[in-house]
Amino acid sequence: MVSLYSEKMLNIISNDSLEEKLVCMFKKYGVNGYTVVQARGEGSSGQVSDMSGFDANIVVKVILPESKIQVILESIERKIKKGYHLTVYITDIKVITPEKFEKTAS
Amino acid sequence: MVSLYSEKMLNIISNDSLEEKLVCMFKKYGVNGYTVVQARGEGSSGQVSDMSGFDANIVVKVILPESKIQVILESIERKIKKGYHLTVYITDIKVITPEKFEKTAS
Amino acid sequence: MVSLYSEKMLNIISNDSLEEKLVCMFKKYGVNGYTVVQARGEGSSGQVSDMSGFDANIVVKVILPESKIQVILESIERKIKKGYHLTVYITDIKVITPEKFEKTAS
Amino acid sequence: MSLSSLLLPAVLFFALGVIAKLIKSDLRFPPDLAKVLSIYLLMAIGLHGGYELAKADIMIAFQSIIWALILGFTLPIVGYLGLVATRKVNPLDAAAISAHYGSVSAGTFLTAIAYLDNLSIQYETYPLIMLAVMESPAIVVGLILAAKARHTVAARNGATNTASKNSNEQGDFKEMLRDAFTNGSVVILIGSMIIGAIAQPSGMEKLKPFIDDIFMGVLCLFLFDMGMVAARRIGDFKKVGVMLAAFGVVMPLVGGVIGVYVGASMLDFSVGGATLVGVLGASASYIAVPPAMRLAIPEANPSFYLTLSLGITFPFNVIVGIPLYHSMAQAIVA
Amino acid sequence: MSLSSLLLPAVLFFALGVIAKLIKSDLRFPPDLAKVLSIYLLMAIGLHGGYELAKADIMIAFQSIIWALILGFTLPIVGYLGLVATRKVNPLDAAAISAHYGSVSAGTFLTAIAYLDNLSIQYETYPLIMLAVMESPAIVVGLILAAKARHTVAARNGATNTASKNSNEQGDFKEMLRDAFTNGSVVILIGSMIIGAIAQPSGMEKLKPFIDDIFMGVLCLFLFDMGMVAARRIGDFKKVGVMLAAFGVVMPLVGGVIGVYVGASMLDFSVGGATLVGVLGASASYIAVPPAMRLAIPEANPSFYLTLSLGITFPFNVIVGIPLYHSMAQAIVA
Amino acid sequence: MSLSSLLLPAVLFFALGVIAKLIKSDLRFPPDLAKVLSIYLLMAIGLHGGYELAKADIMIAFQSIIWALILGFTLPIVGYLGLVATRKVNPLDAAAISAHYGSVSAGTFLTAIAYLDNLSIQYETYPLIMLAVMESPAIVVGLILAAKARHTVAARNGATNTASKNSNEQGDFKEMLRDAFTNGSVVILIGSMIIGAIAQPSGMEKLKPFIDDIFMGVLCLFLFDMGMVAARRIGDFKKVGVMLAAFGVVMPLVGGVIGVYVGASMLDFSVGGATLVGVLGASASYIAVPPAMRLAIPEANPSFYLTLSLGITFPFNVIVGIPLYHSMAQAIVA
Ligand SMILES: Nc1ncnc2c1ncn2[C@@H]1O[C@H](COP(=O)(O)O)[C@@H](O)[C@H]1O
Ligand SMILES: Nc1ncnc2c1ncn2[C@@H]1O[C@H](COP(=O)(O)O)[C@@H](O)[C@H]1O
Ligand SMILES: Nc1ncnc2c1ncn2[C@@H]1O[C@H](COP(=O)(O)O)[C@@H](O)[C@H]1O
Ligand code: NA
Ligand code: NA
Ligand code: NA
Repeated sequence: MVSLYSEKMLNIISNDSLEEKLVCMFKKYGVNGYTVVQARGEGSSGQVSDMSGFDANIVVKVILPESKIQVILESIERKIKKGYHLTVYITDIKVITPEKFEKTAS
Repeated sequence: MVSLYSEKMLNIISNDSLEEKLVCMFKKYGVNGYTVVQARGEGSSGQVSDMSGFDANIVVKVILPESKIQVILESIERKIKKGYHLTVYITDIKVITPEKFEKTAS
Repeated sequence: MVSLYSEKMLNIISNDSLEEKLVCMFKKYGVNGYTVVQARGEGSSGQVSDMSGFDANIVVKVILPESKIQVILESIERKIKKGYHLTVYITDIKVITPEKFEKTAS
Repeated sequence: MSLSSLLLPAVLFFALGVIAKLIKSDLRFPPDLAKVLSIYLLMAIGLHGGYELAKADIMIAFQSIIWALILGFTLPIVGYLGLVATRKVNPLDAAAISAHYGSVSAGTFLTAIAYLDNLSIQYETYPLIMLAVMESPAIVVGLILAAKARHTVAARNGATNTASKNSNEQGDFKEMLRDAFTNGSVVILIGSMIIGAIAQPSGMEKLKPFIDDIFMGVLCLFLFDMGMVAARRIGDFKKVGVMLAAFGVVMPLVGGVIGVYVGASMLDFSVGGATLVGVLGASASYIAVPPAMRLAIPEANPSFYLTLSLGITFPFNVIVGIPLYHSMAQAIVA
Repeated sequence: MSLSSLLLPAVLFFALGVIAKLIKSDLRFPPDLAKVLSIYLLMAIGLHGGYELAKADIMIAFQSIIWALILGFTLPIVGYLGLVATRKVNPLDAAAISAHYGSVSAGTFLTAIAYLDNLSIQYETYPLIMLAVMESPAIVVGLILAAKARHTVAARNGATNTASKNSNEQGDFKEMLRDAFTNGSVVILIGSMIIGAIAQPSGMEKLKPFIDDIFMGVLCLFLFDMGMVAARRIGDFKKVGVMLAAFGVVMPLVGGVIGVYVGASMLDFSVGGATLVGVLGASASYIAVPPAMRLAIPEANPSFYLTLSLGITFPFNVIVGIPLYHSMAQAIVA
Repeated sequence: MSLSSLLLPAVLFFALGVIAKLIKSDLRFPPDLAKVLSIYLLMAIGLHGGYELAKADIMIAFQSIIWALILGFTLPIVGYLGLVATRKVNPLDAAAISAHYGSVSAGTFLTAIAYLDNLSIQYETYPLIMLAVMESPAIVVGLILAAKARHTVAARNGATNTASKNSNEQGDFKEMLRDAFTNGSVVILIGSMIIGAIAQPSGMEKLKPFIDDIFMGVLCLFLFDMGMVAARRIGDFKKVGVMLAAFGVVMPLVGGVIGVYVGASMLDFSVGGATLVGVLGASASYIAVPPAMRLAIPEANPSFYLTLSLGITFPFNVIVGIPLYHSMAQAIVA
């Protein structure tokens, strides 16, 4: 019987020009794992292709302990207020290796 | 303290030849934001590569208010009954900018 | 009114060199549908690009009935203990065609 | 029909691709490469052909187009009747499959050109227009056959919700018609032919190294990739059954004979030209038609038509068919 | 300004791309292709130019760089004032849009080279250095204009959280400056120019087929792709409004006139060289500047600047502008 | 060993890639480009080599293969013993790392060929067969070393679940053996060599522009990309520690000396040929072996072997190693 532990997954859809900025933010808050997927899409700021180097979206996925969500969300909210187009959503997930996501900053 | 609001995320896995049709459907129901990710996969209709222009799958992700889910699901169900291969799933999500997803058709 | 049924979605983030192994495992346990998305990322084993043929990550997504989760998780846990780098998470989802995911091995 | 034709680099690379998958090599080409190569190939062959066609006889060009349309409309019906007669597939699958055989495979056509070039056999440029013309009509025939099949099925089942479906189908049908004729491959091919015909010769001269010199190498790379794609489908051979698999070999022979006959007798082409028309008749689309069928006949099983066109007919034509149609053309023209 | 310039294959392929989207063809190029082609084009033109520049007059090269900087810093300010005067966009949008017009479009520049080559018109190599130099300064001016605009807006709104923002902006600003000058296109172009200048001639000789012979074909393929990208934006024409759309045509004319004047009178270039400087002045960036603006002026609406630079100015320059700037150059030089 | 060898365009582009990352440029090549380029390079070199080898001496070819196998099996063991002696890594990491050094880097090999071509130095074609042969054995040795290492570790830890593991390992081992010998690079290389050997000369002639003329340009683009990839790893230098980093420089020197010796004395090759065998000995795989090790020795840390092979040994060989092995070859042959 494999035990399951609750964590949160933070997802950010954004233009790929913001990738470096987002990764920096994660590291600042001690989150060292993330996954990025290339995407295209449409939203209030128009259509975004997935042409690399021209105009592409990304989906950034980060598994986080509940305790870190708020501080990162605050940072994201500040960015959105500055005008950055970030589509953010959080899902409840279960993981089998909680220690992987709960360790503090390296 | 950033507030979180409940929304739904509708995910549709399909062959990329149906992308235009799906986007049309969203717009018809007043949903103007969506994200598309390229994928490969396997299912009842065989293996699908991710070769662009030959045979590729996509995952379409749409954040929606609960109120719009049913009408879109009905449209999807009609398509599935016609024979279209759509793998559909819905997840509960939390967002920080609910107004972004609740506005009515433009 | 389209009915919704509860299923689980198993997500595995891994290096793409393990794709074949993972698909084999699914088939062994009678799961014949899955979707794979190309990704890049960072974690305890360093940065992974999304350069095909060099060093790329994948996200494998499988919709499963609750009943099959445990046996597959055990198999995954064994792999992790052997040293494989697998980032695994499970989400609760709702589907409209449960029969698609509940059939037994073909 | 000398065996030496099999020693064409293009054919050998196709075989290498097949072998790579049969020995379960982990070799994988990036998913976008085949598309890029096929864009290049269509563009190059289109420019080249357009340049030649600018000097062509408008009457023969017109006749070629008419015959291309006839082939495109007739072959799927032949295929459909054959498939329904086997009683191994339902009518909707039969419609979807046969649409593929009315259309054409540019990869096979280009291999045939490499084959003829290698034997220094001359050929007319008109088959190139036919290649462009034949991409679309088969899709339309497929739609019509499917509509008919659906009515048959609905009549059998008591026809409950036919009405509501029909109104919807009207709009869909129109849209699919437009899709059939604005298909990407058609746009590249016809567009490049027009550019080749109207562009200034000095401009065309500068394109020569790109469209002529490296052409054969790119074709090899493309066929290498397609060999792997085809081989992935060969494994599904068992799923489709012996009867269907046999159709994947018999149908190109039928189409090839008809094509060679049209080329040689109706259009009065040389051996080379007749061979190419034979290849047009024999080959089955695996780029334009499958997505069109996914959209238009969603009830049909993609495994069937992909396995047949890509896993059986394509390798058959590249390795066995081309030299065969060439022999036929020699026999008829002589 | 003969119409025959429109019959350049490169221009025709651009038009084909536009038409493909207008007739709603499902033609789609793989998302990474344009990037690969533009890497190749920058590398080829850089190597070629570097090789020539090794023999260049250092004084003129230096003057060219100075004038490139002047153009790069001045044009966005001209554009900004013009845009603000129309009262159709807020100052931040105006800053973001005008930054695009101080920078350049390599695609347009290369089309101009194809145009001149086709007419066998000689041109100096210095405009190539200017192309490399002009990528960055406009981004910096955009940042400064945006900072100014933000202060104006903040002052109007009562300036609540300006302080906290400012400290942050300091760091960001520095980082963006670095980004502006280490921009990918700049690195490829300048890097290749240096390599072209210092590499051994025997080594360069072996590169000739790659960088020279197939160049024109690759340019055609690139413009084909970009035609489709541009056409997708042409539809947004209505969203931006007539006034803004007009700016997308007037601004390149203004930039073109200034550029031609600088090229012909300040730098004493030939007709060909002056035409190229005109194109540098007229063209708007759609590769380097948009992501920089997304980062630096997130408040601005990307639809505006993408539609203008990609959907209006780029097609305008490729089809109408280049022959026009050529005529201007002829008029001034003569 | 003249400095001028550093002025090869190929080497300069590698350096440009490294510099682009060091100055933190946002330059990024599409993720599939390197793969496409490496497919092309292997195909081109294979065809070229196969064509030559058709005329080769079967005896020397056979000896080359034997020596390639010997090198492939011996070098990892040398590396393993060296690494274990440093006591800086655990045995499983040592096994994974050393497997990379028994295998080869086609990118380094091709740079060496560009280097020799530039100096107009003749070389035998046999090293090309050795390149193909040496891809696989090192993977096998890595597996064996790892199995040994696991037993040692298990013995130390009291060996709890060795039994269950073993049964599983049997199947895995077989599968990995198959993987090692059907590796994608091997298939392209050997396949192209066979095609080059058996294809009709007239067909091969048509491939020349593709496989010969643009080869050097493609190599430059590939090394540009790989320079960036390598530079991303150079930063991890600190993570692996000085001792390991030193291994990344010493091991290629050891392998290079052995390789040159084998080439010059055992196989009686010319200076050019011996240099190439030296490069085979010195270079470490970064394409075939890393994924094989991820699968076969999951316990090993990929940061270690990727940083060493890609971030240290690859740049070392391209910039310093090749001229060095050339000097050694001159010394020994003379
Ligand atoms: N409702 C939505 N559902 C899914 N993705 C969305 C949605 N709205 C926006 N997006 C994504 O977020 C990106 C930026 O959106 P926006 O900020 O609205 O321009 C779009 O390009 C889409 O990829
Ligand atoms: N159980 C599943 N889990 C995840 N994805 C699936 C599953 N079944 C099907 N799919 C995806 O849906 C596509 C179409 O499936 P199907 O309709 O079964 O042919 C496949 O190619 C997969 O990408
Ligand atoms: N916290 C995380 N959130 C999202 N993805 C992660 C996380 N940690 C690791 N990953 C992904 O899993 C891959 C392997 O991680 P690791 O096993 O930690 O090296 C990484 O390359 C990431 O793509
Ligand atoms: Na046909
Ligand atoms: Na400009
Ligand atoms: Na080695």
